[in-house]
Amino acid sequence: MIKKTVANIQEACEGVSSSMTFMFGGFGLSGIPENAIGYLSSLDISDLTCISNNAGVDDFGLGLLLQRKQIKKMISSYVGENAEFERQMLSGELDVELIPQGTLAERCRAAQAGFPAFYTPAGYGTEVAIGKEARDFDGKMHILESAFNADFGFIKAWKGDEVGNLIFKGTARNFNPNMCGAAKITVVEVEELLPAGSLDPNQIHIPGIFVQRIFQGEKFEKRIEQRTTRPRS
Amino acid sequence: MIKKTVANIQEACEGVSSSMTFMFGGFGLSGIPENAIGYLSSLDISDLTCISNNAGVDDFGLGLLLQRKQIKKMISSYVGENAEFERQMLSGELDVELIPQGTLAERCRAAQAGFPAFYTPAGYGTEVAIGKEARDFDGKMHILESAFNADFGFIKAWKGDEVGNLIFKGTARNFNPNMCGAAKITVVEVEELLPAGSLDPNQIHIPGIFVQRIFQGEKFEKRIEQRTTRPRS
Amino acid sequence: MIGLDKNGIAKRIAKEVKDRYYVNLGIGIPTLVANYVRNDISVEFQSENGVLGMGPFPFEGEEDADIINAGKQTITTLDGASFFDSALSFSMIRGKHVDLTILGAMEVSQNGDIANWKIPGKMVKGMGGAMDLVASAENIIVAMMHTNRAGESKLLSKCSLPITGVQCVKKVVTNLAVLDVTQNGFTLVERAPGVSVDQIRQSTAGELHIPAHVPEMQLD
Amino acid sequence: MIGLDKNGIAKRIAKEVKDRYYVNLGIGIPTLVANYVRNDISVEFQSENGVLGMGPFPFEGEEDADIINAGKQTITTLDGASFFDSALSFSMIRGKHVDLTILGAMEVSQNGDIANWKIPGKMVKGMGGAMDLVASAENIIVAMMHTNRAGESKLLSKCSLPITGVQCVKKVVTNLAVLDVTQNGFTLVERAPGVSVDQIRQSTAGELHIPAHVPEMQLD
Repeated sequence: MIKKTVANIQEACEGVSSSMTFMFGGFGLSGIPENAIGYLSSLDISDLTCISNNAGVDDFGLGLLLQRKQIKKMISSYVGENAEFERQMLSGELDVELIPQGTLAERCRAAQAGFPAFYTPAGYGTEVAIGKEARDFDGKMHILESAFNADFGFIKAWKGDEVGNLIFKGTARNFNPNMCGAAKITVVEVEELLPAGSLDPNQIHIPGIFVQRIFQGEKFEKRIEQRTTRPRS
Repeated sequence: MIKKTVANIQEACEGVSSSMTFMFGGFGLSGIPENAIGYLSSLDISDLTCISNNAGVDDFGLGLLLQRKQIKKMISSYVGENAEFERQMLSGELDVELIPQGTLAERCRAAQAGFPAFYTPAGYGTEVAIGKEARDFDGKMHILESAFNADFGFIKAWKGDEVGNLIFKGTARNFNPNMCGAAKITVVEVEELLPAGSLDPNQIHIPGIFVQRIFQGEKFEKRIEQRTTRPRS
Repeated sequence: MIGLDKNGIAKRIAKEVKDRYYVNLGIGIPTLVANYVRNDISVEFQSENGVLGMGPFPFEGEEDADIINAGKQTITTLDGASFFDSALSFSMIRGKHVDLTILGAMEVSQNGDIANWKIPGKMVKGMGGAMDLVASAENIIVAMMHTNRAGESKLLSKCSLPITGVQCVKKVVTNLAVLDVTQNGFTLVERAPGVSVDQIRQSTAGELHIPAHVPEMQLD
Repeated sequence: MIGLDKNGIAKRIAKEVKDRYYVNLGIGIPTLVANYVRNDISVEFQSENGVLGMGPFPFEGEEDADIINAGKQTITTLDGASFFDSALSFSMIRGKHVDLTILGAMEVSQNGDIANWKIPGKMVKGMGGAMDLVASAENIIVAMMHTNRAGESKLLSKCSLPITGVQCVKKVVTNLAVLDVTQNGFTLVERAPGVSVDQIRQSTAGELHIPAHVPEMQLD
């Protein structure tokens, strides 16, 4: 078996530097690699391009990197709920590329799976299609989208084993599996790190071959963005 | 909840007719929809186009449809181990389209996911590429392959629930999940059919939305093609 | 404000949800639709962040940060639910496995274009999953107020804002009316209770086809 | 037959398997390679039908029809193994996550083309996963006999059979020799024990570059 465990977050992030492209799993604040984001925000690196469905909130998630102005460009599908983000974007400090959420997921999957490009109907006829090849298939227009090309992917999983096999929980799964193996180096933080053989081979969401480094996260705050409840009646 | 259970194989196959295109899950004889194949071989339908990685053996799997000359065309990646197949192919009775295995899987997945076409490097420069668009991405040549268009998909799963959620077992998984939702109607036979709520929502391989009909198979022979063992020492 | 409130719009749209539909609900008014769907039919709600079979909000104290909907709200799941990754979620959407999409809009044009993701220079939240949804869904209903806060019509001959998708909207339900998008532009189908055809005409900037008889909405 | 037998070829190829490699083994001689990999290194075997972390054949009576390799043989799995669908399996292959591919061939040409799926009019078994593997793998070793049953060279200037992939083979290990595919055509790297450079030259139809010194293979 090929072990992927690293001792700590420092070792997990070895090799990161300014001007790199990073992918971050997560939807809103759910399933984000909190430990990696916290550590990266403590490093003296900047001019980062970040691929992430959302941009966190002012004081959590990618908001931490935005506050420290480490991000040069964001590639996301939805960036509401972050005032500092909006300020940097409108002032021109931050370059923002907004793309459809399904296209974002598939550009990750294409990178993981070795497809250079794919045709999707999403965004045809909109700003998103500008400069992209458009093509008719069976009477419906599609645009050509390309695979992402990232240096590091930062992933949050629920359980993982020492060979890098991963299981995600609930909707914290989201983009995380699609980003595994999509960057040159995939770094995974898990809530529970187990010995090889602990996980049912039939129930693994992402096989370890897509993972280069795995470690047990020190602390997961798992902040809730919109706490909605119903009364007990 | 939207229930997909049907009473029996007759109801599961309602609507099949001659000249249709069928998809069959399975790799070799592992994970093939035995009950559906057996039933289809008893029907008076022919001129079928069958998409399946393999063509069964002479007296099992798709070999049963071949024996009865119900198949007009096979789309597969590997068709060894079947003498009747070879005879029909070499005599010209059977039209055979051989395609790379990864391309076969992805043409299913493209149909499932609503992608009309994709670029893959597999087959570039070979017979497989004849008549297909070739294109350079980052210095590497790719060919354009299209999504399958099938009428029925016949799937074998291990466990399923009444809303169509599926779990596969071991390497009997293979093409089965990729074919779910790839045809107009997806028919699933399971070894164990359970009430909704019996399966962990976090551990479902294929959500029921990709399934139209599900039933408990009457009998699974699960024949082994190459029984290889080692001595107990 | 005349006509329906947000819950009224949701209530009317709920009547469009048929037995055995898989439904994707957008943020805002569409989310409310789930509250009004008849309980004698079978419906499953999909959320593009990766869940099928969504249930109501959790009881206080039972919120799980790992179980949310696309609006980032804590939710629960029902028997038969499943979780999946974003790529598979959009396979459901792009592959036309979802039967009905209900979403909000800033503008809809008479040919079915929709704008709901960006106000240049002012508000740029992003399209989220909306562009994928409108590009692929065969059955799209827009839920919105008929006019904006300045009183201007949101049903236009042509969208003034950057669009989210072309010729995709089939039906619009507003506080004033139900309208189909047809070859004649908007066709008035129903009036909200107490709203006149004239009021609807005055609030609609796009081409509006008005049949001889326009019934009032039945909400119950 | 001179030179190595099939197990000898497998034994030599096993030396190319490095620590922390994910390896895909084709049917035939390549399957035998697993038996000779050093046990002080970490290696995982992938089979394209959907398993990573393959172990040895099962004990008699423990065969499971649902756990097979790409050769349809019953197998076992080791700790840390995983099962997955065919699309994800080829994501591993096409996405270059597999480090080494070892497969058999009918012919290899001096520019690295490979033919191993079809003899027109005679034998048409299909390419299986071979076309995907050779199109994407960066490290491909071919395991085969140097000549066919008629004694004709299988190392050619140009393949006579329909090819499986273009300019993809990097190394060939036969019963006679180890050869690299370089800009000079085949470059002789090692001789099998007891085989002369002359014998190799006579059995090689494609362009063959022979360095001044050609060492004998070390098999142990």
